[in-house]
Amino acid sequence: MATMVQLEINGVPVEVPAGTTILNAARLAHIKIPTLCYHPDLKAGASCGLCIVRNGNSPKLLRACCTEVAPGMKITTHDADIVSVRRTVLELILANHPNDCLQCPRSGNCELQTLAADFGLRDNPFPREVAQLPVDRSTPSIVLNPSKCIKCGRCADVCQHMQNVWALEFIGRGEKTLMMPAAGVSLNESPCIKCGQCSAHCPVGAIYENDETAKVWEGLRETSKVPVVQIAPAVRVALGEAFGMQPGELSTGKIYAALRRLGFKKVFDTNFSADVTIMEEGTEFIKRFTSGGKLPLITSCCPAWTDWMEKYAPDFTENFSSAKSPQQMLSALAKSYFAEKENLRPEDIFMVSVMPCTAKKFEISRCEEMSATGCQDTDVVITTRELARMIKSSGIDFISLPEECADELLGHYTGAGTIFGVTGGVMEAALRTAYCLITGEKTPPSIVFECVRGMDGVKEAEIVIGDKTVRIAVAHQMSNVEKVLDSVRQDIAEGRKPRYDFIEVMACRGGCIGGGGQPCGATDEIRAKRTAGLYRDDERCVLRMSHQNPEIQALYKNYLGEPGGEKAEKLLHTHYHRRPVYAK
Amino acid sequence: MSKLTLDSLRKLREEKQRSLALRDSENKDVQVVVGMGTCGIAAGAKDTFGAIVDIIAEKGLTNVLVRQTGCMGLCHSEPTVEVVVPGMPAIIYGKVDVDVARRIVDEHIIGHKLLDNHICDRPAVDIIH
Amino acid sequence: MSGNKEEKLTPELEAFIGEWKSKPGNLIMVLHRVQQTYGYIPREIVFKVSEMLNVPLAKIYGVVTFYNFFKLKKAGRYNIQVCMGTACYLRGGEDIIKELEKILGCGVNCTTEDGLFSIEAVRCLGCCGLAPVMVVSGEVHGKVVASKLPEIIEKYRKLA
Amino acid sequence: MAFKNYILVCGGTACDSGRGVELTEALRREIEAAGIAEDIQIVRTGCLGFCEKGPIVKVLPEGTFYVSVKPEDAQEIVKEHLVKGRVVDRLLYNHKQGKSLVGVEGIDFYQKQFRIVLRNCGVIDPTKIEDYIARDGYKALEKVLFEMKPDQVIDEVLRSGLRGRGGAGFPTGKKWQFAAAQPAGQKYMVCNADEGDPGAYMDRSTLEGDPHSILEAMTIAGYSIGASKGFIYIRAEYPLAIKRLETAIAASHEYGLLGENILGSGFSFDIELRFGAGAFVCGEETALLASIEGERGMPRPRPPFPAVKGLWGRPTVINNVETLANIPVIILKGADWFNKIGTEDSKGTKVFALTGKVKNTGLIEVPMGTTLREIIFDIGGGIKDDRKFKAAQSGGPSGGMIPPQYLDVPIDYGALAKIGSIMGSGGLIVMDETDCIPDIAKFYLDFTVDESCGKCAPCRIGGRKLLNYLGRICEGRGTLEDIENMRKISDAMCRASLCGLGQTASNPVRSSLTYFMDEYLEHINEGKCRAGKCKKLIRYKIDPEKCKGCTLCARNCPVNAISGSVKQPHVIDQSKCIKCGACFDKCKFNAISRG
Repeated sequence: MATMVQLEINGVPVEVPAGTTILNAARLAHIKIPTLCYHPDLKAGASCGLCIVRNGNSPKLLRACCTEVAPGMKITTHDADIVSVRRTVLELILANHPNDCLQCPRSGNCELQTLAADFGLRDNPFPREVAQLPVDRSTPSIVLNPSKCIKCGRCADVCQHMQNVWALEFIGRGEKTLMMPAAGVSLNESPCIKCGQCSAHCPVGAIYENDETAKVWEGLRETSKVPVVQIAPAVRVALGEAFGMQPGELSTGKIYAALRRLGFKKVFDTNFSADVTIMEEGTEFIKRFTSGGKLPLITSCCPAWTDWMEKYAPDFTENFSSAKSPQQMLSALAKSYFAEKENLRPEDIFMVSVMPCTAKKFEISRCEEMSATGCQDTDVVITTRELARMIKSSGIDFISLPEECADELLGHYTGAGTIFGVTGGVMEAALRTAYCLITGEKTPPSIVFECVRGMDGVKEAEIVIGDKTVRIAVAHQMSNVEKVLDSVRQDIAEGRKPRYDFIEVMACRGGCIGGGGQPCGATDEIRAKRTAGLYRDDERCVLRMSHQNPEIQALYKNYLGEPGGEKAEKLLHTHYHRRPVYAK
Repeated sequence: MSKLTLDSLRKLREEKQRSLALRDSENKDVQVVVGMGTCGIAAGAKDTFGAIVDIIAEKGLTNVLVRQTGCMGLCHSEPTVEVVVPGMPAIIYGKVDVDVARRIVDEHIIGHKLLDNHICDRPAVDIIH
Repeated sequence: MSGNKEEKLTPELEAFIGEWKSKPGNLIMVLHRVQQTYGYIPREIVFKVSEMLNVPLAKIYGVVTFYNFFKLKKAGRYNIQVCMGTACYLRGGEDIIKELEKILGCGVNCTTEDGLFSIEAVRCLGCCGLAPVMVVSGEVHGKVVASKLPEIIEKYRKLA
Repeated sequence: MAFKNYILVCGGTACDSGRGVELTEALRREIEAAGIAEDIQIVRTGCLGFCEKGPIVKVLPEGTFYVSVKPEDAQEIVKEHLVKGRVVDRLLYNHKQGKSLVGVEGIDFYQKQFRIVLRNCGVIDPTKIEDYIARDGYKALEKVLFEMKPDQVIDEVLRSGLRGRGGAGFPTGKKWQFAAAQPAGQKYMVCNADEGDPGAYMDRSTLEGDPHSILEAMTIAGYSIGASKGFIYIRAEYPLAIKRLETAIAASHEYGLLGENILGSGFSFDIELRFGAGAFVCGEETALLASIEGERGMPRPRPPFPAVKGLWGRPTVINNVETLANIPVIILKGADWFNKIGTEDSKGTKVFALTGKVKNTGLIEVPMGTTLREIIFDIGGGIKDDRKFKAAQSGGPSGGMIPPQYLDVPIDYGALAKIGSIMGSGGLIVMDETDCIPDIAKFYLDFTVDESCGKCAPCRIGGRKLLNYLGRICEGRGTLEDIENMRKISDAMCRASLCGLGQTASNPVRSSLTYFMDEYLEHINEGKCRAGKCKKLIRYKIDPEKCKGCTLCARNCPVNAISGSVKQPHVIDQSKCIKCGACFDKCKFNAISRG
């Protein structure tokens, strides 16, 4: 039991566990102290200077974000004096900010804009000086606009400590400080894995997804092509947030409907190809597991993770599942299987995918195998945030849309497919199918594998399947991955059998539901709601194991043949290679 | 040098104090101390130090010890040199260039006369002893 | 990028890094040694240091660009540091810089075309009694007067 | 053979003008008349300070100090003092004045300085450990290791009343107490030698002149708090100090005064050097720790304080050089001896780097409670070229400008805070009437803007804005509204910045707005810079009455802004004038005015 600390906030007695910050203690007491740099995912950086509060009559003000409560504190969070200092600080920040909210991708959910509105800032007494700095558009995934940066440091903290990537750092000092890659390289030449967590954490519009909605509109206008779209699992529990729905509220049917109203001829679901992934990856695992192939097998659905691995852990290249990600599988199948059915050439299809992820924008051209159908399999990737904007700009009343169904052939999914969007989901889906395939039983003793669920950074378990034990690890948020890899490296170095047979990795905290392309401002609270949404989707499904999906069965029977077979190999598998951390 | 024990440290201190009090280390009863902090050196203390050593050698004076010390605090008068001759008050000279250094040897050390216009006041009384 | 020739890791530097490798907080000490060796912090050496110390490159650049002492560009053969401490400022340090810029035809933190001189404005050199002060490649010039600068520069030009 | 007595006559310019030459002649006449010319040498000296009380005469070897000596007094000095050996009381410096705050006997009555920290500077050879040992070096360590328990040492330091000399003035003993109270384990003792104030070099001189005192003090501190490891964080810009420290550390190792089992006491302590790399903010404790850890020197939130969670998360005490240099003396002479020096609020002495427009620039050490007037006029010899004193800045860029009306305030932590400045590390910069207050404030802001780590919005942006406002004012483009905005920003920076740098960066602005508002208003309302510093506001004018038409100014004008024919008054074309001042300097007839 944590010891409790008694204090007063604005005259109201409050009791909180020792170690709580003043900021969080105030939140518990329903008092909101304004902040601009603080984010619950991160260590308080204490850079904005807005969360100042007073303790007793002390003339020195405290930073609420990083000061822990002490017994007997008498905290004042707001008075004329404090508010006026905050106002000046805010005015100073705005005096150096472009303030071009109308053109800014973050307009409407910008934390600085919100504060300026809350404080009712009308005119700024201080002269404006906005640095004119070049925008980095080098990556296909994210755009870095340093002129808008307020130097809160969230992005660097995320990049270094949450994601262990070290692409972004404070470069320079004082007013010349910039958040950027080292050694004068562009973001694309840096170790950046395009996970987009920086963009999801940026309080303003300094780092944002590379907006490709214009490309989508253009494709939709192109009458010679059939516009086809897929949506990833995690999109359905987050898109609604942009329209005032609760995080985690399922809006799958509405999204299908909206996509059709935007002009897509076929609406497919990445959940379907998630089921395909289980067939391919599951088969691969069973093969390696039962016939002594290279173990542990490591999942490769996450393009940010595979990018990281190729740069930082190339010694694991052979451990990777060669199965493509669900996005790439669906696009390849759309431009082959579906195209054949419809008598189309692959290039006749305009394939768009809606992803919770910015790295997916990079994945579609990461190597030749992403053009398995002879042309680039996925034409454009837009993130959840971009789709929300497209829907809004079309005047579609999302909330009152009817629930529609996905199109057949590549649209039906099982519960196993939908949980791909959360950490542990790929593993759980694989275990369900693997259990049945290995034991020949109809269902596992429990369809739910509780051991792979939850927000622990690394989850380990031993699963008994028949007379065998499968040792697994599930890691999410890149900073948790290296220790898993290190323990395997250690086993190998010491001549032991690696301690895991199967490892799942997702780059983002909580998995894709917390992806870098999801609505900004995700916290663990929001992640938990989105996660719960996907598990509800799973429970709702009659079929909860990938191999039970009738469309999958048809796919293999009518088109692919065996999982891992020749055709599947060509369309659904890829390879990984060592890449330099810095492409100088 | 082996590591000191408490006793050997005390003995060393006493010895050194005695020789300092006699102003007589290595049988040299005249001492010339040159301030060699960064500001002294910047103002030319190294040249001054070198000149003093040369002039003393040139004059064949064997009883003079030339040594360095840190900043005496008289930055406006760098380089500074302290001259201690038995029977005369210890004197700090300021702005000692090579010429003044020669005059110090000739007039003060050999002639036992103080130099005009270069004497600085000692900054403070010594609190040790 | 900076037009410098590719610098090679010297055996002495390699040994130094080896010696410091396991000490916590070694990065800044290693960077000091790098700068001491090359006169600046060469890009290719930073990549080596990153590898040898197993410190992310970004972190090293964050540190290098934070501290004024570290230079990413090679300075001139004679680096002229003009003290801009308070005493020197009050006694005309700024005029010295302006005059130098005029004489050398290059600005602060730049190197002359012939690579001979570079000008740097530095914080207090601790010789306030001699203000204004400038240091040319380690040699201190105190009580500098603008009119004497051409003479001083000429002296170094002849040395070259 | 040597003379019996030496009469030193101050030869500073002030004393010369105070009839010093005449006095020397008079003394010479009297000595010859008394027939003692063989025994006495009269010597002219450099400025001895005390210019207001000049001419000064000092009689050696006893060191009698006579002030305001007139030629008429020569006879009495010779007949009474030199012949009969009786001191002339009426000419002695009145030692009752201003001494009430200094309770230590034995300070020569006229000498304002009292050297505890600088006791060995300029006395010992800093490269010789034996020199240090001879002057009671390592005696305090001896006492601590063999006669005192750690808490007794801390108690002694607490009772001494010693406060940190680096800036904020936190009681040193308390810092040690906090760290000592942490559970045993790895702890660190850090010496802050990252002296970054422009115009301050006390620590450099101490390290160069007496490195062992710092090593001894750190070892004592280590023993008290239970640390076995010390770091000296020193500016890389101080190569000589680094070299002397390295020499000193090596010698201490050789003698077993550092390392395992010091002097056989069972206590082990070691010291390593870590170099700064040119970041003023690293003088701030938490930034300094970040830098030692090899990170960007960005301040971290406090609490937790370093004494609880410091270097690599371990309890760490950080003391600056000057603070530490006091420690061995406190241990040897006792807290009671020490706490009699200084004022109620501040004990001991303070070292200042006295620079700027003062005659005798230098490193001085005075008891707390000494007034600025004593420092500037008695020790410093007054203002250079006998100009008028305008202000003094203590505490470097974090301090405030002290106006003439506070020259007689006894300097200590509290008194300085009350008048809007801080003690800071000890830079003391004197400004005269040719210095422009907004220009100086601009200089300091320029420094802090450049040295801000950039993390904190109020400091990063606020500093820049202040600097821009000051720039506008110095160019004559300022408005009264600017002043209001500067006040607002200063307040926000001071209240909302995370670290000491940001919190104090606006002090030069705040204090100058308080004391020198008239100068700001002159710049804004009249477009005038009375100091003649702000080039854009200067106008050179030729007085047609005085101008002889010698054409010298016209010939020297680099932009041909001056016209006129020979023997006719010349005129300056203001639109062409670049305010270089060449004409002003060249005119032999004082016909050109600047204003």
